[in-house]
Amino acid sequence: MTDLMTTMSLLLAATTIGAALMAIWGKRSLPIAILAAGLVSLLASVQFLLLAAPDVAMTEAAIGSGLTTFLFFFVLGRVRGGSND
Amino acid sequence: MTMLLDIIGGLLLVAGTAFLLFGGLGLVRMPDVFNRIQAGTKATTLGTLLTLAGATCLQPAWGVKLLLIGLFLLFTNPLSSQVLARAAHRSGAGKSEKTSIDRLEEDQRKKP
Amino acid sequence: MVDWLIHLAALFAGVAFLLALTRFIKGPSAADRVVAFDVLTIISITGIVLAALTEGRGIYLDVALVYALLSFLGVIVVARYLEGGF
Amino acid sequence: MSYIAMTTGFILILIGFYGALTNRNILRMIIAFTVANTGVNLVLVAVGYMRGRTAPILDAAVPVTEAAARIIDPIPQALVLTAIVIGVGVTALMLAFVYKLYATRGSLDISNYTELKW
Repeated sequence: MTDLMTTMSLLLAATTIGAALMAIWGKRSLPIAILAAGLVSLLASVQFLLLAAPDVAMTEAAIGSGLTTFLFFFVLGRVRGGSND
Repeated sequence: MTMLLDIIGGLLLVAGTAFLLFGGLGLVRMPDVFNRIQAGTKATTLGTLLTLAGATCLQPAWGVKLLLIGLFLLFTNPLSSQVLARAAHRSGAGKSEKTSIDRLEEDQRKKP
Repeated sequence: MVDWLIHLAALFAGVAFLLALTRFIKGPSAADRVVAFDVLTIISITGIVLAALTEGRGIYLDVALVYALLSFLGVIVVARYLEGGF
Repeated sequence: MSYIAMTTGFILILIGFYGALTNRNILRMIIAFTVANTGVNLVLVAVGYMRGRTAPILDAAVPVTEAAARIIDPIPQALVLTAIVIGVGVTALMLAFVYKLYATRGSLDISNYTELKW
């Protein structure tokens, strides 16, 4: 039983690090970096659930992945000229 | 009786995740954005609903919550796929060369 | 028997996760990545249901409920940005 | 299993600081700070995990009489719950500053803002 959880945790850890590298890599465009940061938050939320913290997972999914992505895209839509500085 | 229900639930789980696998395969293999939306949303919606049905067979006490999750998915997932397809069409996403009919573009050209 | 079936289901979900992640990494446009993000959220819902079945705690399903609402919100926001809204 | 999450958290913190130090665009720096924030939360929750125990929520699966032997410590989770909300507040403040800077100067490059250097 715990083998399944450990395997899921390893897969999530590798994917989280890959998405974080994609979020800070300067070559890609800015909306893709914001989506990758949202993916980091989403996968960290599943990791919180596997660490037996469902309340933290709920808050991270709603605020870290939903509200932060919304705020970033809201600001990015208003600074449309300077996004490739 | 409960043994039979367990086996039916497990088979439903495997069938649902097999549909998820086919959705992921279509997401990789399809040629352009609209076909990817088609493959990635419809197959995964059916797969998740089958998985929730299998979980209901395995644990009947959780039926109400699983039914609520299924209802939310059934309402929101086609809506989000339609909004995304419209946004991709308006932002000028590239179509595959096998696409021959585009009714939305014909309508927009008819009444500018 | 049922444990074996749950492990097989987790294997299928993991392979689907890796396929969707491939599309997220190499998708040419932003819309491809949004589709892959949506599919990753839905596969995560399946993973949460499997984790709840393994642990035997019904409280984990509330997180799946939040996810089902959240994928909708994220896709709507990014679609509004791609259309040139805000 | 908690060591996997703890290692992931530390690597996320390092990646976030590297991105915040090497990028020139202000929005990319804020994205990197968000990644580092998630890493700190992951490390804090992984510190509080105990092997073989379950979530600290009392329901039919965990009765009250045997709760103390079966649930993990809820204090780090409560701390992280506060940290997530404060993190989104800080992120919103930084984004508001970005909006005002772009409205006054018309650029997002950090090397154009040199008033505080001497």
